[in-house]
This record gives sequence, structure tokens and C-alpha cells, in this order.
Amino acid sequence: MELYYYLIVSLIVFIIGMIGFFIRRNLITLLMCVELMLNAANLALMVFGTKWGWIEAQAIVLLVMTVAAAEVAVGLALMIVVYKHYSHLFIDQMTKLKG
Amino acid sequence: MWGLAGLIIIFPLLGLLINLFIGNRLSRKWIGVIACGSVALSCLATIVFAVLFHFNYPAEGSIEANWYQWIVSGSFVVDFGFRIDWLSLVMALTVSFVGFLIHVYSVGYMWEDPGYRRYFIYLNLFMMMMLMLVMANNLGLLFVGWEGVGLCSYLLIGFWFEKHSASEAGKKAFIVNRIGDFGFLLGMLLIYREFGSLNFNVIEANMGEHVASQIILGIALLLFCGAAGKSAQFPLHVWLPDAMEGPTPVSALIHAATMVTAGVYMVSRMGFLYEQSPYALMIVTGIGLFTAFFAATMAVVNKDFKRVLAYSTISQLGYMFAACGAGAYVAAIFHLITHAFFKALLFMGSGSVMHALGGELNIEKMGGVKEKMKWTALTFVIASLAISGIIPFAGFWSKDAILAAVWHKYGPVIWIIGIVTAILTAFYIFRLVFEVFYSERRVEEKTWDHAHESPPAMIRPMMILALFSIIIGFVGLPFKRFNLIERALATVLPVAHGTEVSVANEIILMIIVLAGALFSIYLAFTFYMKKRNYLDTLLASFKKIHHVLINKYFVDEIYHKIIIAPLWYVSDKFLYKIIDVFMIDGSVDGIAHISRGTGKYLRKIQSGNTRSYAFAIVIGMLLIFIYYFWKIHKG
Amino acid sequence: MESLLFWFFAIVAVAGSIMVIAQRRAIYSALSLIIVLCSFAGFFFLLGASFVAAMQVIVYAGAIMILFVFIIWLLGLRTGEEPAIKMKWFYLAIVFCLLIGAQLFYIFVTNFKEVVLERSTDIKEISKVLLGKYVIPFELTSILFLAALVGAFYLAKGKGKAEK
Amino acid sequence: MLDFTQLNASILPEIILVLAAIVILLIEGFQKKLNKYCSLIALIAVVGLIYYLISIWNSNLKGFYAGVVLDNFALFASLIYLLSAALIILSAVHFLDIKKIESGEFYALLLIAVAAMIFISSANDMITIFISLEIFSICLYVLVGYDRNSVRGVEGAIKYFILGAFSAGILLYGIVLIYGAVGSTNLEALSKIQGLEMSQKILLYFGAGLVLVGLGFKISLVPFHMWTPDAYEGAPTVITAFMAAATKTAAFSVLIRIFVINLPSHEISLEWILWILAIVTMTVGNFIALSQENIKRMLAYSSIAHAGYITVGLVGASGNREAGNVMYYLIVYAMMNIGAFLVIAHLERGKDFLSALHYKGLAYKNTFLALALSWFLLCLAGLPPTSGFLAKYYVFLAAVEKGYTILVIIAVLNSALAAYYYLRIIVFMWMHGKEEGKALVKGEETWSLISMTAIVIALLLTLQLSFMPSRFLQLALSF
Repeated sequence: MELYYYLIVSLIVFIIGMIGFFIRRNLITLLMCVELMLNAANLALMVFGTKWGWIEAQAIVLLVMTVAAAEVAVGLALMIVVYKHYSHLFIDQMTKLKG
Repeated sequence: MWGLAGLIIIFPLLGLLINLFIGNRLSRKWIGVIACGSVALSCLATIVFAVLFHFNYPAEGSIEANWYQWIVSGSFVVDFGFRIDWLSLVMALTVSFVGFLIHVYSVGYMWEDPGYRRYFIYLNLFMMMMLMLVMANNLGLLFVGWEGVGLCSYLLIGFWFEKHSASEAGKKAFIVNRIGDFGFLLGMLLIYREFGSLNFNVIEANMGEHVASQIILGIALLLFCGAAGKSAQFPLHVWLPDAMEGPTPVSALIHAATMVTAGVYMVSRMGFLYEQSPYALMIVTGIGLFTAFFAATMAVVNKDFKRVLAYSTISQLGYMFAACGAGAYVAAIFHLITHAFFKALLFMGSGSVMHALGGELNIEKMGGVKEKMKWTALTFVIASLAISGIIPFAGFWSKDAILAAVWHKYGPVIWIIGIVTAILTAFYIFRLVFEVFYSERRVEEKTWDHAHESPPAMIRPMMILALFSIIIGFVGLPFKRFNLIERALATVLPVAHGTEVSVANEIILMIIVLAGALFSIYLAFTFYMKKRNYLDTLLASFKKIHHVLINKYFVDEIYHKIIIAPLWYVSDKFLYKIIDVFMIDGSVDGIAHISRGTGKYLRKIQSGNTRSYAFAIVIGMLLIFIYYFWKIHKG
Repeated sequence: MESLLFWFFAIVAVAGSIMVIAQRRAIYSALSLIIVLCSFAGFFFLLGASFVAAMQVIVYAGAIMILFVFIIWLLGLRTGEEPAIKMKWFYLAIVFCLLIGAQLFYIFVTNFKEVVLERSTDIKEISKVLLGKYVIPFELTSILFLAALVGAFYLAKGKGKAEK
Repeated sequence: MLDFTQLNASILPEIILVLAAIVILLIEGFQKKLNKYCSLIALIAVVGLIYYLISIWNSNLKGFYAGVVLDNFALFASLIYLLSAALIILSAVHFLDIKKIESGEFYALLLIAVAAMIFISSANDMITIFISLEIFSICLYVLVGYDRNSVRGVEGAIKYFILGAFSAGILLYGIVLIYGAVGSTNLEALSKIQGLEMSQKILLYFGAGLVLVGLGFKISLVPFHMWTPDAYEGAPTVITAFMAAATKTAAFSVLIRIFVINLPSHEISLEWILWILAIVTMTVGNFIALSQENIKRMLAYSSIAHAGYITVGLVGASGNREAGNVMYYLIVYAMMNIGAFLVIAHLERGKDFLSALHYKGLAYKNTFLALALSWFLLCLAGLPPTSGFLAKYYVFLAAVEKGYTILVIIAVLNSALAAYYYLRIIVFMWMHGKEEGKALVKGEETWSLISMTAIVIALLLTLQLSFMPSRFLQLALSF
């Protein structure tokens, strides 16, 4: 089992997360795409960790998870406020600020 | 003690602050007194320091008075300091003296204006900045004054902002000047890189070290770019005629006597650098003389009183640059001083006439104004004689010095351009004199009834200036022993050696200049007094040569046909319409237009759609990746 | 066996990710995301980090996804299905993303071949690192949660008379 | 195990700030009566810290396994955050009051954000940097949408949030790649590693590229800038000021620490990327600012342009590890920008008071405010003798000395262009008649001593930075 296969899976998921930003418009889904990207990074970190420092990598992964959790919490709270104003969550239709 | 020289700058600042903060509680009279008084005090201070300097003359010829170190970081030091030497003193004296007279004149001129206080605040700010410019001992501080006067000029051109043309003119002045400043700033950066300082003394001391001549040339040209912007040299001259939208005293002070000469001052100040690069000198003279000629031809055809004077200013500044390029910095500064007096006077005269005729500027609707305005007419004629270079008025001596220098440095062919320009100068200025003051009256009756001589607050400064227009030239008589100005300035400015003019040559040159000027005054007299419709018939009859031939002014006709009429066509149709209006003006407006247009276009990309924002991020990321990819594969 | 499991998880992860961004209803995306996260936990397990794998399931699939589902239940379901996607020039964006992916793919394949596996999952070791070398980031997460808590609380507490 | 010998004062400032934030939250939660003292507590904490930081200058505190380095560089950056925060707290009292926004969490979040920023500039570890970046980003997401009733504020916040999360993902991936290349997230360790293999170098390149994207987002380099005007316009004006000044400084200080101080030994040849980014950033920023009517948006684009100028300084600094001039630019930029925004915040009453046209005739209504705003705008325009000019001159000089003459030519041309839109506002204020000035009065006069004090302090600071900059310059150049 070659280790860099893991890397490639991580890369694919990362890119899918990025692409999600262009084909989805629901804010919640966009946030999920960010989660995909962060997870992909985590997986890559673990793979690199096998080479450089197994324990460290695991510690960092745990820290990144907390970051993701905090981000989701604030993001979802923001979405509640957005929903109160717009009654929808479609990012394309929020264009009051432009120019 | 010398640190007190800063007072010269502090006084206008005080006046400005008083008027700014408590001016709204003061009467108009007191506002005027404070504004004029502060400038008078700095003029007095300058005189005091000049006297002190004369009696405590230091061996090295200049004194540095540092207040404090403005910027210190490692090797980069910029002082807030003044340099006291004859150049800065002479400049400060001219600026503060002419400035004072114009302040007094302004009290009369602006008395009725609602923006009276604001006007004097700007004017005092201008005086402060201009004096800082001439007193600074390093390029950094000079640049502070440089930008400061630019800002004031911008604010004052647009002073009557209700007029659309005024705010447009302000914008144009601003844009063009920014182009010049850009050169200046880059020049400063290069100077610091090469010489390790911005202080004039240090730069001069390090000059001897081997710096590549291309770099010297580059610095010289970049600085000249700044000078050309400020002093309205081709092709950055377009803003000055439009700047006449401002109040007339502003035109007199800023756009004739002082600010626009800053470029000449700076080039003279950096003369030691220009001397290192013959190419730079050639370019300076070339552009100077071309501008002088070019602007003079414009002045011949323009019908707007103040614009004629504006073109004349451009032309005279061209002379000064020609002198700098010829290595005759003393002559340039000398002409700068005499010009400050008579050109300020000419503008004040025009302001006086405007004041009387209800703001009329078209010289074809004037004529015979002398009847009602004796003093204005008299002083205007004196100034005209001075600018035309009639002996013994001030302009004669300074112009002669410049032409002699050009002759000796670049030979007769270049010199002829100077002579032609001098002849044109006499022609257009006397065209104004005759058209406005002496020819038959073409003023509407209603305005004529209201016409009156200006109040004493305006006339008295004009008289003083007239007096100086007559006598100021004597400080620079072309004979070594009597040439006070050269003896003073030669301690500061580089003086070309081995080109001393023999007395005989000098006199011959003088006679040629004088004869040319007199001849063209005669021509102007013929056209605008004796035969008013002469020119019209001439132009009409251009096709009918036989009609011309039977005309009894046969010789004159030939002269016209060969010289004046083609010149007329060239300057009006080609130089003015195509080069000036279409190409240069157009490109300046074009820059502004394109910038705004591009901005509006770029705004559309900011569509408000967040996905397109993310798209931009991805594009940037991809480009960075491609760069690295390319780099890896290159090895 | 290991390789078989890897391929299984890999296919599930990639397919799940595609499902996340292909679904029009947010709730389906969320469910797909849970599958992806679980398969990531599987990867961690395969790599030998069983503690991280457990945390992945607990924190992500447990806590975070509950939040998502809760919000979707609160708002998303009512907004209903996403309108048909207007792609405009975003096709280009996808192409660009794929190009970036291709470049990274290329460098991974050509430059990363090491296979050094050192597998120990001693939770004690992890805690030593977390309270030693990474004590600052570790403590920082508490500030992070404080900020997130205050922020989320503030945003959500308002009565919110919305102006339209 | 936690080694107590590693504990020292290097994280004291952050501890104090977070404690103050917690106290404020407790007051907000349990003692509503004492609400009005929240700002006071915040202010005392911040001002006290300013003094503390100055007192520990040159002490180079290191701690936590070299994860935190409170060197002069970090101290200088922290000084910028704290000064900005102090001014913003002063102004916010009045601002939140007239906007009728509740205030408790505001100060708490602000203090936490400042603490995170101090962490960021003293951090020596990329994971610490990432987490601190997330902390202050989260605070700012909330603060941008702090006025929950303003639809613009909320829209700005959500846009900022979603793109911020996107860029955080990219940044993290970049950090992971760098870790993969060299096996450490510690920056100091990173700079000491010698003899990288080709494959490691390649990973490092791409990791650095991704990190640049993530940080470029925070400092709004074009093309990662597009959230900036929207978030700046939507945010409460005092928060806009804070974002423009402090966030940018924080992200730049990270950029400097990573790319100027620690990575140059690996020749990742970032100069040409930064070269292009600088040009594009200032040009796009200035061009769009030319056609803006809303003054906050105009300043947002101007802040983008300034990011470009600062990047010119980075180009000049890269390689020789001297970023003093960039730090000087940052403090100058922070002060003048905050000053301008504070004046706007002071004048702002309704949401309709943001068009440039509203500033017509301000000089007739309130000469002092007009004077102050003119001064700040002149600083931003970089006219001599203002500090803006000095700072620009410095960064340009560094680039010229390194031989990037074309870059500097473009930068100077750009700053020439930029003066146009700043002066436009000045002209509006001074050159329009009393009628427009009178229209300003309309409705209640808002006057607040505290917010005026903030403006005066900003004014004094910019004056000192202009006329007696030596002290700050020496501080900035002392690392």
C-alpha cells in the first residue's frame, strides 16, 4: 500500500471542496465544502506525519478539528441572522453590496 | 542665531493660524491686516538676515541652520533645516516682497468676495510653503514646499469652484503637476541611492565620486521632469493657461511671479549636478527655447487678456531654462527676479482692467481704457517695456544676459530662436497695450459708464512694482564690476568660465536685441493703432496677391506675407489647435478619462456575487502555481 | 486486507465528496458529508491513529454534523431545494480548480515516494505533545472556543426585527 | 508534560487581554448595571499594556519551547494593534451609542481579537499562527455583522465569513505542505534546516504559494481582495477602521515573519510573485477607488492600494531580512487610516451619511473635523511632509536600492493617481458653500467628547509620525 495514495485521496477531496464553491449556492453546503477542505488537509497532515513525527501530526490534527468546530459554530449562527434578513440562504442573491 | 531664519517661514504660518481659528470673529480689515502683516514681517526678517549675512559672510559661502533632525534612521537623515546663502536669500526676498505687494493688492481685489478669509488662508499657506521651498537645505524639505505650493495652487485655481471651468482647470493643473512630481520623486530616490543624502552640500561634496554618467543624466532628466511640470514647460505646460481661472492676484503671485519659477530655482540649485551632464544641459536648453518660442507664438494669436499673459509667462520661463541649460544660472535667476516684478505688474494691470470692466477678458472688446485708468495704463506700459527688453528697463538686462550666454554656449543658430522669441514677445505684449489701452474704444456703453480707476489698495502696489520694474535691472549690469547679482550668486551657483564676453560683442548683441524689440513694437503700433483692420485685410487678401501688390505698404506686406502671416497660420492652426489642444490637452484629459473609465469597468467585476470573489482567489492561486511549476521545470 | 480497506474507504470518500457538492438539498449533502467524514476516520484508523480516528467520529460526525443537521432543520428545509444552478462562466472556475489539482497531483506522484511507517498510538504521547510542544496552540483553542461561543451566542440571541 | 521552566512573561499581554474580556463578559452577563464600565475596563487593559510593552522593549522574551518569541518585531506590531484598539474603543463608545447597538460583547470580542493578533506576531509556529488567525477572524466575522439589524452588515459578514473559511482551508493545506516538506511547523527550525532535496523543495514551493494565498486574502492583495470593499462597507465604521489597521498589520507581520525573516534561506523566490501582486494590487485598488461615491468603499479600495505599496516594501525587504520600513509604513498607515475612519464614524448618524457628497461644506459646519479629515486624507495621499509620504518614501527607497526600479516607477505613478480621489473629498469639504454645510446640521447635533478625544489622539500621533518620526523609526528599525 503506497502511502501517497492517501495523499491523492486527500488532494481529490480538497479539490472537490474547492469546486463545491462554484457549483453550490446554499451557504450551508458551502460551509460543508470548507469542512471537506479542512479534512483533506488533516489527512495529508497525517500522511506527512508518518514521515516526520507521528505523534505531532496527531496532535495537530486534533487542534485543527477544534478550529473547524469553532468555525462551524460561528458560521451557523451567522446564517441564522442572514436568514432573518433574507429568508433564504442563497449566496448568489445577496448582492446589496457591490461595485 | 541663524536658526531664527525659520521666522521667515513661521510668520505666514502664524497669520494663517490666526485667520483660520479666530478669523471668523475678525472684520475684513483685520483679516487683511493679519495676512499682509505676516508676509511683511517675513519680508523684513529676510532683509534683516540678508544684512546680517552680508556682514558675517562665512568662508564657505553658506550657512546651514538645522532646527532638528526630521527623519533619522540609520544612514538616512533628513534635517528640518534651512540653508542661508545668497541664492536662497535673494529668492526669499523676491518672493516675500512681491508676495507682500500682491497681498495688499488682493485686499482691494477680493474685498467683495464671500470667500475673503478662505482666500487669505490659502494665500498665507502658499507663502509659507514657497518660502520653505526656497530656504530648504535639502531636497526632502524642498519637496515638502514643492508639493505644498502645488496644493495651494490647486486650491486657488479652483477658488471660484461654482464655475465649472475653474474646477476643471484645477483638476488639470493637479494631474499635470502629478506627472512632474512623479519624476521629481524618482529623481530624489535615485539621488539618495547614489549620493547617500538629500542635503545639497553633501550631494555636492559626493559629486566628485564616480557615478556613472548615465545615472547623472537620468537624475537630471527626472528632476527636470518635475521642474517642467511645475514651471509649465513643454509638454507639461497645458495647465498654466487654464490656471487663469483663479482670481487674478493668484495668477500674479503663483502662476507668474513665484511658484512657477520653482522649477528654475530647483534646476539652478542642482546646477552642480546638471553641469556634470552635457546632454542634460542640451535637453534643458532645447526644451526651454522651444517652449519659449512655442508659447510666444500662442500669445500672438490668443484673444484672452490673461491667457496671453499666461503664455508669455511660459515663454519667459522657457528663457530661464534656456539660460540654465547654457550654464548661465546667474542669468536665469536674474531673469527670474526681474520677471517676478514686471509679470506680477502685468497681471495686476490685467486684474485692474477686469475689475473696472466687470470681468471682461476679451481684448477685442476693450480699447481706449487709458482714458479712465491712467495709472493702470502707465504702470502697464512700464511693465511692457520691461518685458520687451527696452533699455534701461529691467527685462533688458536680464534677457540680454541670457541671450549672451546662449550665444556663447550654443552658437548663433540656437541664439536666433531666442532673438525671434524676443521679437515676438515685444509684439504680443504691445499688441495688448495698444488693443486694451490706446486703440479706439470697443467697450459696451453700459460697462464703460461703470468703469473707474481701481482703489488705492490696488494701485499703490502697482506703482511700487513699476518702480522696481525700472530699477531692478541695475543690480545686474553686464559689466563685471557693476554686476552685483553675479557677484552674490557666483558664490553659490556654478559659473561658466572662459566664456567672458568682450565688451564690443556684448554691445553688438544688445543692439540687435534692442533693434528687434523696437521694430516689433513699431509693427504692433502699425497693426493695432494706425491701421486697425490691417490684419483682417491682410488675411483676407492672402489669396489675392495682386491686391496686396498695389497696396502702398508694400514692404510691410512682404514682411507679413513671408513672416507674420505664415506664422499666424502655423501658430493658430497647427501649434495651437493640433499640438496644444488636440495632442497635449487631449492626452491629459485622456489620462483622466481613461483612468475613470477603467475604474468604472473594473467596478463591474465586483459584482457582489461571492462565487465570483472565490473565482478570483482561484485564478490568483492558479497563476502562482503556474509560476512555480514553470520555475521547477526550468530547473 | 489493508489495501482492500483503503480502496473501499477511498471510493466511499471520493464518491461521498462528490455527492456533497452534487446534491441540491442541503440535508442530502450533510448526510453524504457524514459518510465522507466516517471514511476519513477509516483512513486514520488504517494509518494507525486510532485515537484520532475515534475523535474524528466523535467530534466531526457527532458534534459538528449534528450542528449542521440542526441548522438545516431550522432553516434549510424551509428554504427548500436550491434553484437550478446558473453556471455562467463558473465552468472556467472548475477547470481552474482541476488544473490546480493536476499540478499538485503531479508533484505528489513525482516527489513523494517515501514509505516510512512508524505506528504507535499512545494517547499519553499525544497528550505530552499537546501539553508540551503544542501547549500554546492547545491553550489557544480555549480562547478560540471562547470567541466562538461569545460570537455565536451574540449573533443568535437577538430578537432580530429584520429590515427588508 | 508541561514544563514550568518554560513559563514566562512572554504571553502576559494576551493573558491580561483575555482576562479583561472575560471580566467584561461576566459584567455583561450578570451585572447589567455596570455595563457602561465595559469600555473603561477594555481601555485600561489596552493602555496599560501599551506601557507594559514599551517597558519590556529589547528584552526578547522567548518561551514555550520557542513557540512564542516576544521580540522587538512582535512588540512593535503589538503596539500597532493596541494603539488601534485604544482609539477604536474610545470612538466606539459614542458610535455604538448613537447607533443603538448593545456593547458588552463588542469590547470582549475586540480584546480577544487583539490578543490573538499579539499571538500571531509573536508566534514562532505555523500552527499557532493558523489558530490565532482563526481566532481573530472569528471575532471579526461577528464584529462585522455586529449590527444585526443592518442587512448590509450581515451580508458583509457572511461574505467575509464564507470566503475567509475558504481561504483558511487553503492556508491550512499550505501549512501542511510545508510541514510535509521540512517536517516541522516551527519557523525557527524551518529557517535552520539545510540541504533540502529537490522533492522537499518542490513541496515547500507549493506550500509557500498556498500560504501566500491564505495570507494574501487577509491583507487583501488583488486578486484575493474582493471581499474587502463589501465587508468594509457593511461593517460598523469603527470595526472597519480596526480591520483596515490591525488585521492588515497582523497578516503582514505573519507574511514578514514567514517570508522575509525565516524562509529566504530556502530561496523560494517569492520576489517576482510579490512584484506582480504589488503592481496589480495598487493599480486595481486605485483605479476602482477613483470611481467610488461611498466614502467607506473608497477608503476600502484605498486600503487595497496601500496593501500594494506595503508589498513593494516587502519586495524590497525580501532577502535582506530588514522589514523595519514596512513596519513603519504599517504604523503610519494604521494611524492615518483609523483617523480618517474615526472622523467618518463621528459624523455618521444614519446609514445615509456615507456618500462623498455629504461631506460638501463640512469646513463651514465644523472646521476642526474638516481639518482633521483633510490631514488624514493628505497623509493617505502621501503628500509631503505628512507621515504617509515618509513611509512611502522609505519602502520605495528599499525597493530602489534592491534594483526594482520599474516597480517603484509604477508605484510612484500610482500614488500620483491616488492623490486625485483623496483630494476630491478635501475639495468637497473646503470648496463648497455654506448651504451644503448647513444641510449637515439637519437633525440632532451629535457631539461626544470621548470620540473627539480619539480623533485628537489619532491626529497627534500622525503629527508626531510626520514631524518627529525619529522615535518611531528607531523603534521600527530596531530589529
